[in-house]
Amino acid sequence: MIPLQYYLLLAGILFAIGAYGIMTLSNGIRLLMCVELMLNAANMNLIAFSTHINDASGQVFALFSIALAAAEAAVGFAIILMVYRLRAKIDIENIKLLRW
Amino acid sequence: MMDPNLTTIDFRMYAHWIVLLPMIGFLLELLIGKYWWRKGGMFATLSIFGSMIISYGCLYNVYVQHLGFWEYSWPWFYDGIVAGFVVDPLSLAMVCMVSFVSFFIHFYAIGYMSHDCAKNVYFAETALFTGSMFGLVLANNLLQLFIFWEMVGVCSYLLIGFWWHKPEAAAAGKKAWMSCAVGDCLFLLGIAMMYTIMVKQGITSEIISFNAIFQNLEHLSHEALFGVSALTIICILFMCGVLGKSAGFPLHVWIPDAMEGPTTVSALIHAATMVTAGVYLIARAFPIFLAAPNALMIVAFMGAFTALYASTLGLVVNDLKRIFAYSTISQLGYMIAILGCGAVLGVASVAYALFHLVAHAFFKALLFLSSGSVLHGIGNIRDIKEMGGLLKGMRWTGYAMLAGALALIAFPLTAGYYSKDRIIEDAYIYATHGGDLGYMVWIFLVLGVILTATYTFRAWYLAMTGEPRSYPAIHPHECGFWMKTTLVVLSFFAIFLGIITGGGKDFWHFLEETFVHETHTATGIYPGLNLHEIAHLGGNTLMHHGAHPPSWVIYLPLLLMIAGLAIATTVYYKNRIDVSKYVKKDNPLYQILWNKYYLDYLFKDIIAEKIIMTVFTFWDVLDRYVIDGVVNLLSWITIQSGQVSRKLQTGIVQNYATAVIFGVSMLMILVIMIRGG
Amino acid sequence: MVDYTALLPEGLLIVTAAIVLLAGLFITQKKILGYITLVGLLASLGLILKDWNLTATFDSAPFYGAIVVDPFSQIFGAMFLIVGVLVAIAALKAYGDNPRQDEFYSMMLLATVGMMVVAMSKDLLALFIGFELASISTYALAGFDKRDPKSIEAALKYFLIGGLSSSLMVFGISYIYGLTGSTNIDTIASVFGANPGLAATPAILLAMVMLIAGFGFKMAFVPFHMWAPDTYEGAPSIVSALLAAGSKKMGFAAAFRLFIVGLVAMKVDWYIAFMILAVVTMTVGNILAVVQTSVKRMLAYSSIAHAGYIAVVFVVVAYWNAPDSAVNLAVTGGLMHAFSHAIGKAAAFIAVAAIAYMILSKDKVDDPNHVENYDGLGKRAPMTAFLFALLLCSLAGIPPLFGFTSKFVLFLSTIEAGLLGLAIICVLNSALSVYYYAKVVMRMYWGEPKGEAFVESSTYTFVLAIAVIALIVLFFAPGDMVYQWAETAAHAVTGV
Amino acid sequence: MTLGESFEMIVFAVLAVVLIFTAIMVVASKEIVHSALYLLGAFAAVAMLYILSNAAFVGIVQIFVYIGAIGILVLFAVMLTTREVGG
Amino acid sequence: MGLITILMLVLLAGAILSLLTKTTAQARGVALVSSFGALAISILMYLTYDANFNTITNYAFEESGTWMPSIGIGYHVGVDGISLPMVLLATIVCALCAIYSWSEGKRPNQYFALLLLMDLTLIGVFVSLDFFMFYVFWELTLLPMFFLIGIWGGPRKDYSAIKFLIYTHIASVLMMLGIFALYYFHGASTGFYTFDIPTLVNAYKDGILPISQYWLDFIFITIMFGFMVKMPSVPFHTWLPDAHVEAPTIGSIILAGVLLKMGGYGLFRVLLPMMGVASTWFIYLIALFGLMSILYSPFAALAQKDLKKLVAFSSIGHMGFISLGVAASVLAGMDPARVVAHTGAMFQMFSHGIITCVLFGCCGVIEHHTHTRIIDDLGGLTKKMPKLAILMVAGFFASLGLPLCSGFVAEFGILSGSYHTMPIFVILAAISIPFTAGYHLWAVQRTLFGPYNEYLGDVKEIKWYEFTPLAIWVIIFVILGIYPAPIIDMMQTTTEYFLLSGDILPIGGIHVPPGGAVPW
Repeated sequence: MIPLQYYLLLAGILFAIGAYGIMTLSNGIRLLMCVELMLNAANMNLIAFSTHINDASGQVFALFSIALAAAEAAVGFAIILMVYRLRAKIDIENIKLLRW
Repeated sequence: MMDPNLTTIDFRMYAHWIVLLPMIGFLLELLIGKYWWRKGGMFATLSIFGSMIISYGCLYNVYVQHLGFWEYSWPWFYDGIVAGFVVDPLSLAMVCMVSFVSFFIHFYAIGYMSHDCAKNVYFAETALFTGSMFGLVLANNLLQLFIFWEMVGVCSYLLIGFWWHKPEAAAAGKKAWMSCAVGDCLFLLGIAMMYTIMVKQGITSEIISFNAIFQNLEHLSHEALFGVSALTIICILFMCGVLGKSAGFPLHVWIPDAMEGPTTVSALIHAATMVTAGVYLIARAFPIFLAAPNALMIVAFMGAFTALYASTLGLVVNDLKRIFAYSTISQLGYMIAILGCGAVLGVASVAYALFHLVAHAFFKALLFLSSGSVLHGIGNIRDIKEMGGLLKGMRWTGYAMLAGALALIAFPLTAGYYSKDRIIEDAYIYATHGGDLGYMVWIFLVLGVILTATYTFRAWYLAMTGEPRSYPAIHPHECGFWMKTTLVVLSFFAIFLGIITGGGKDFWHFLEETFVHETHTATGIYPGLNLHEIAHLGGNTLMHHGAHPPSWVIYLPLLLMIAGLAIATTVYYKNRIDVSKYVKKDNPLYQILWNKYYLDYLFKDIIAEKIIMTVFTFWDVLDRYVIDGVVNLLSWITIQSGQVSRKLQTGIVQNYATAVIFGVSMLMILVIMIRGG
Repeated sequence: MVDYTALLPEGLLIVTAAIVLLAGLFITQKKILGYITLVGLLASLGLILKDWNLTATFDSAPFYGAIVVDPFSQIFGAMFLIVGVLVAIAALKAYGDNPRQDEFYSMMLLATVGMMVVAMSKDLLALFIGFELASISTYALAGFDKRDPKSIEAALKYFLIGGLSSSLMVFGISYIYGLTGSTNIDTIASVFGANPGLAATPAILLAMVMLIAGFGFKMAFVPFHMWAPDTYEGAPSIVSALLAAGSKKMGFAAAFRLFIVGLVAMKVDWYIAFMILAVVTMTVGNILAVVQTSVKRMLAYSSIAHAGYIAVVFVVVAYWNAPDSAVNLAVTGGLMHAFSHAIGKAAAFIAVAAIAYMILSKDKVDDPNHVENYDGLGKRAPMTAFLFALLLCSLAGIPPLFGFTSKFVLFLSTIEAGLLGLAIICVLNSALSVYYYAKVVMRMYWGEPKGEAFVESSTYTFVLAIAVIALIVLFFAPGDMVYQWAETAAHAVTGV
Repeated sequence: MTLGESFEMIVFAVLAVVLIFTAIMVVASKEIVHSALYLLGAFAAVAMLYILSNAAFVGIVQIFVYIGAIGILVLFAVMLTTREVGG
Repeated sequence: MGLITILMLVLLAGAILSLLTKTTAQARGVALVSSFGALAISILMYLTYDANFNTITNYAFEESGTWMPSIGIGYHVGVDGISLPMVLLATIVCALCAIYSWSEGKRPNQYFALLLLMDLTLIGVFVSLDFFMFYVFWELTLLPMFFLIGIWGGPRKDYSAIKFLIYTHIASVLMMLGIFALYYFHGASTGFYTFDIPTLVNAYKDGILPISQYWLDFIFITIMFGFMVKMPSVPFHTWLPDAHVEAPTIGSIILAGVLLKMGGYGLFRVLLPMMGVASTWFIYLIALFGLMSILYSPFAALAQKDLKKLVAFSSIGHMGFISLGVAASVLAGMDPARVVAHTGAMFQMFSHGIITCVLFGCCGVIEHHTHTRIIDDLGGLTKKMPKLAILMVAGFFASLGLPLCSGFVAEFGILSGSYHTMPIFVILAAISIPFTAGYHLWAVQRTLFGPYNEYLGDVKEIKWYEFTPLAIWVIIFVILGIYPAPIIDMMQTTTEYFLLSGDILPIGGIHVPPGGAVPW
C-alpha cells in the first residue's frame, strides 16, 4: 500500500508543472495540454483519496471529470482551430485585441 | 386723564396712520405715480401732509389738551415682539419736526425734481423714507425701531444713488450703507443681548419694548457679561449703531460722499431727519444709558470729539454741500455730547438735545435747500471756488442761506442761539460735576463754535459775495415758486423758532416730562420713572435744580462766535489776509485736513482694498484650490489609479492565468497568516 | 414511484434543446426555433413560478441526495430562466437570419440547464457537472461569431482560464472529499461541525482557497476576473448578457451552496479573506469601469463590481460576530441583488447589442460600443436610450428600480452584522459607480447627435421594456414577494 | 513491508519518475509534436497509477478517453495548426 | 386616498403627460395645470391644517399603508408645522417656475416633465414618514436636477452635473448607513423591524436602543453628514456653486429654493430629537458648521466674478443660520428664547426659499437678455431694464437681511434667540452682516448702477412671464416680512411642541455638563 502522501505529492507536482506551463507557454495547444495535466493531477488526488478511504464516489467523480475534460478539450480545440483559421497562428501572446 | 368736556378727535389713536399714510403714498407713487398727476410727487406730498395733520393733532392732544402719553401695540411675530406706537413728547417733537420738514422738502422737490424722468421713483423713495422715519420715531420697542432704522438706511442708499448712472453716486450709496452696516450689526447684537437679558428676567410680554425695559432696569442692571455690566455693553453696541447712523467719528465718512444724491435728499435725509435718528435713539433709550455705568461718558466724549473733528474738516472743503455736511456731523456731535451730559443733567439733556435737533433740522434743511437752489441756478456747480457774487442774481436764495448760516453759528436770537449755547453752558455744568473728561467735552464744544462760525461764513462769503469766478456764476437764475416758498417758510423757523418757543423754555419743559410722567396703554399704565434712582444704578448722580454756570461761560460762546465771524469776514469778505500761502499742499496741517485725517484712506485704501480684498482673494484660493481641490484631487486619484491599473489588463492570457495562480497563493498566505495570528 | 415533477422545468429545457437541435436539421425557416426556445423557457419559468413558495420536499433518493429542489434552486432557476427569456427574445432579432441559430439556441438552453443544475445541487459532483455543462456551452457561445476575431479571442481566453479554474476546482474538491470522505455538502458540513480542528488544517484551507478561485472565476472575483472584461467585450453582446447575468450568477449559486453551509459550519476566521476579496473586487471593478471608453467593457467591469457587492454575503456569513438575522438578511440581500442584477445586466448588454446594431446600420464606425458613438442617442433612439438609462439607474442603485431595493437590503445586512468599515466601503463604491453610469447617460442625453434618427428595433425595445417594467414593478408592490422568496431560500441554504 | 508492497513501491516510483519527466517535457519540449507525445506518455503513466491504486476501471477509462480521444485530438490539432514541424 | 397622495399623483400624471406632448405650448399647458393643481392642493392643505394634529404619532393628512412588510417598509406620509410650509414652498416655487419657463424651446416636453418630477420628489421628501420612502425621494431629487443641469446647462455642465450627482450621492449613501443602523438596532431590541421615522427616532431618543455611545454617535454623524452636504455646509459646499453656475435658471431656483431645504428639513425632522442622546458636542459641531458657512460665504462671494456664483454663496451663508439656530435652540436655556431661535430657523427655510428664487430669477433674466453673468461685463442695467432693477434690488436687499422682508424676521429670531446659549457664535455671526451687505451691494452696484455698458448692445426689458413670478415672490417675501404670522404661527406651534412638550427634547433643553461640550 503506497502512502497517501506520495500520491498527493505526486499530484501536487503534476499540478505545479501544469500551472507553470500555463503561466509561461505561449502556444495555445500547449496551454491546453497543461490544463489537461492539471486536471489529471486533480483526478489522481480523487483516486488516491478514494482508495485511501475506501469509498467509490471519488472514482465516480474522477470518471465524470475525465468525461467532461474530454468534452472541454473538444470545444477547446475547436476554438483554437478557429483562432488558427483567422490568424494563421496560435501564438497567444499576440492575441490581445481585447485589453485594458 | 381724558377730559370729557373736550369734544375733539383723539389723534393719538391714529398714530399708526402717520406711518401708514406715506407707505401708501410710496405704493401709489411706485405703481401709478408715473401715469398720473404731473408724473409723480403728488401722492407722496399729500400723504405726508396727512401725516403732518395727524402729528400736529397728537401734539394738540398732548400739549394743549393734556390728554396724557399714549402707547399701544399689537402682537407681531414670535412671542413678545410687538408692533407698537408711542405718543409722548419725545416722539411728538420728532414726528412734528419730521413731518413738517419733510412736507416742505417734498414741496420744494416738486420744483427741484421737475425735470427728472424718474420723478415718481424719487417721490416713492422719499415717501417710503418719511414713513420709515415716522415708524422709527413712533416705535415703542427696540426691534421696530431697528427695522425702520434699517429702512431709512435703505432709502438713504437708494436716494444717494438716485442718479444711479453716475458711478460716484452708486459708490457713495454703497459706502453709506457699509458704514452704517458696521454700526447696525453691532446695534442688532445689542438688541439680541437685550432680548436675552430680558428673557432671563422672565419678561415675556412686549419683551423689548422701551417701557418694559425701563420698568425692569433695576433687575437688568445686575446682569453682567464678560465681567462688565451688560447694560454698558448693550449701550456701547447701541452707540455703535448711533455712530453709523448719526455720522459719529469714525463712521462719519459716508456723509460727505452722500452729497452725490439730489440736494433735496441731502436736506431731508442727511441733514434734517435720518441722521438725527441716532440722537433720537439715545434720547429714547436714555434711561438705559443712564442706568449703564460709564455709558453716557462715552457718549459725551464721542459726541464732543466728533463735533470738533468735523468742524476742522469743514474749514478746508470747497464743495458747498460738503461744507454743510461736515457742519451736520459737527452739530450732531453737539447733540450727542449733550445727551452724554445727561449723566448729570438728567432728562433735561434730552430736552436740550432735542431742541437743538429740531432747530438744526430747520436751519440745516434751509442751508441745503438754498444750496440746492444755488446748484439749480448755476448748473450743478458745487465748488465754492467757482461761485461768487451770487447774491446779486439770487436774492431769495442768498438771504435764505444767510438766515440758515446765522442760525447755524448761533447768532443771537436765532434758533441756533437758544439751542446751541444752552448745550455749551450745560456741558460746563457737566464738566464741573463730571471730572476732567467733562472739561474736555466742554473745551471741544467751545472750540467747535469758533470753527463753525468761520467755515460757515467762509462758504457764504465765497459763494454769495465778491466777483463771479466762473461763467455759470455770472448769470445765475433764481428758483421758482415751489422752492421759494419753502425757503421762506424754513427761513422763518430758522430765525424765529427760539423766540416762538420762549427761548426754548416751552419746548424744554414739554420734553422734560418725557420719562418721568406715566404712559397710558390700552391695558394699563406704565408709571413714570424715577430717574434719580435709575442714575444710581449706573453710578451716576443727577444734579438737582439750581446750578448755573458762571456768566463768563455763558458769554464765551457768543464771543467766540463773533471771533469766528470776524475771521471769516476778514479773510473771505474783506480779503485782508491772503490765506493762499497757508492753503498749500506742502503745509502738513492743511494736508492732513485736506485728506480728512487719512481716515478715508485708511478705510478704503487700506482696510477695504488692501486687507479685505487680499483676504477675499486668499479666500477664493482657499475655496477653489484647497476645499474644492480636495474634492477634485479625490476624483483625480480615482481616475488615475484606474488609468494605471488598467494597464495590468494586458490582454495576454498567460498573465491572466498567472493572476489566478497568484491570487490563489496570496489568498493561501493570507489565510495561513490569519490563522497563525 | 418517485415524483419527478419537481424536475420538470429542467427536463423541459433539455427536451426543448433536443427539439431545437433536431428540428434545426430539417427546418429551413429557422426563426421558428427561436420561438420554440422561447416557449420552452417560458413554460419552464411558469412551472417554477407556479411553485415559487415550494414547501414539499423533493425526493432526491434516485440521485443519492445529489440534487434538491428548494426555494434556493427555484429562485436561481427563475433568475436563469428570466435571463434566458430575455436573451432568447433578443436573439430572435440578433440571430434571426443566422443559419446556425439552432446551435445557439440549443447551447443556450443547455447552458441554462447547467446553471439550474448547479443551483439544485447538494453534492459537489452534481455541482461540478452542472458547472461544466454551463461552462462548455458558454465557451462555444462566446465564440459564436466565428468571423469576428474579438469573439474568438474572447472564447479562447474564457476557455483557457475556465479550464484552469475548473482544474483548480476539482483539485480543491478532491481535498475536501479526501478529508471528509464525502462529496455531499450536508455531510461535509456535518463533518466540519463535528471536528472543529479539521477545518483549520492546511489541506482544507488550500481546498477552500482553490474552490474560491474556481468559483471566483465564474463570479469574476479579483484577481480571478481578468478574463471577464475581455470576454464580455469580445463575445456577442447577447452572449455577454448570458455570461454576466446567468453564468456569473451560477458561480454565486455554487458558492452560496458550498461556502455558506461550509462557512457556517467551519467557524474559522474566513471573513477577513472574504472581506479583502469583496473590497478589492468591488473597488477594482469600479475604478477600472471609470476609465473605460467602451460601454460594453464598462458594463463588464461594473459586473465585476457587482460581484464584489454580492461577495459581501460571504463576509457577513463568515463573520463570527454576525447575528443569525444578519446572516439571513445578507443571503437574502445577496439573492435579491443577484436577481436584480441578473435582469438589469442582461438587459443592459442587450441594450448595448441593440445600440451597436443601430449604430452599425447607420454610421461607419470601427467600434460601435465606444462611448462616443452614444452621443445624442436620446434623440436618435429615444426609446432605447430611455430604457438603457433606466437600466443603468437600476445597476447604479437609484430608485425607483429594483436595483435600489436589492442593494438597500444587501448593504443593510452589513450594518446588521456590525461590519462598519465594509459598509462604508460598499456605499462609497456604489456612489463611485454612479459616475460611470452617469457618464453614459450624459453622452446619450446631452451629447451632440452624430447623425439622423435610428429606426429602433421593436424586438430589442420589447426586451428592454420587459426588463425595465419588471424592475420598476418589483420596486413597488411585489418586491416584498421577491424578498420573502429570497428569505425562504436563504433559510434553506443557511439552515439558521 | 511485504514483498508486494515493495514491488508496488518500486512500480510507483518508476511511474512517478516517468510521469514527472513526461510532464516536464510537455512543458519544456521545443517541438510541439513531441510535447503532444509526452503528454500521451503522461496520461499513460497516470492511468497506470490509477490501476496501481485499485481503480482499474478508471484507469481503463483514462486510457480510452485521454489517450484515445484527447491525445489524438491534441495530435490532430497540432497537425492542423502547424504548417511545418517546429511551428 | 388622502390629499398628499392626490398631490403627488397630480404631479406624477403631469410629468408623464408632459413627456408625451410635442410642442412647447402643450407641455407648458400640462405643466401649468399640474403644478398649479398641486399648488391648489397644498393651499387647501394649508387652509385646513389643524395645528392640534401636531404630535409625534399623529400628523395632519396622515396616510399609511404597507409596502414591503417583510422588512418593515411602509407607505407613510403626513405633514406637520414644519413640513407643510415646505410643501407649500415647493409647490409655490415650482408653479411659478412653470410660468417663468413660458417660452422654453429646447426639448420642452422633457423640460416640463423634469420640473414636475422635481416638484414631486421634493414634496415626497417633505411628506415621507418612512425612512425608506424618505431616502428614495431624497435620492430621486438628484435625477431631475442632474438632467436639468445637464441638458439645459452651461458650458461646464458635464463637470458640474456629475459633481453634483456624485457629491450629494456619497453623502446620502453614508446617511443611509446611519438609517440602517437605526433600523437594525431598533429591530433587534424590540423585535419589530420598521423604517417608520417617528418610531425609529423615538426609539433613539428614548434610549431604548441597546447600543454603545459609539453606535449612537455613528448614527447621528452619518445622518448629519447627509444633511450637511445637502444644506450645504462649509466645507462640504463646493458642489453648490458649480451646480448653480451651470444649471439653467429654474434649476438654480429649485436647487437653492427648495432642494437645499431638504437638508434643513432633515435637521428638524430627524436629527433634532436625536440631539439629546448623541454626544453633546455634536450640537456644537452643527453650530460650528453653521457658523463656518455664515462667515465663509461673504468672503467667498466677494471674490466671485460670476453673479450667479455670488448668489450661490449667499445661499450657503443663509443656510448656515439654520444650523446655528437649531443647535442653539436645543441647548438648555430659557424657553422663550429657544422657541424664538428655533422658529426663526424654521422660518429661515421658508423665507430663504422664496428670496433666493428672486435672486436666481434675476440672474437668469440678466443672462437671458445680456448673454453674460460676469459682473464686470455688466453695469447700468437700470437704464434698459428698470423693472428688473426694482425686483433685483428688492431681492438683494431681502437677501442681505433687510427688515420688512422675511429674511430679517428669521435672522433676528435666530440671532437673538441663540445668544443666550451660544453667545460667541452669535457675535461672530453678527460680524458677517456687514460683509454680507457688502457683497450684495457690490453686486447691485456693479450690475444695475453706474454707466450703462454699451458693449451689451440693445438689451430688452424683462418679459412678462419672467416678471410675474419674480414679482409674486417679491410680494410673498415682503408680506411675510411685514406679517409673518401665516407661516410662522404654524411653525411656532410645532416648535413649542418640539422644544417644550418633552416629547421630542428633554424639557428645558439639553444640558451640557461643564467642560463636557467638547471631547477634548
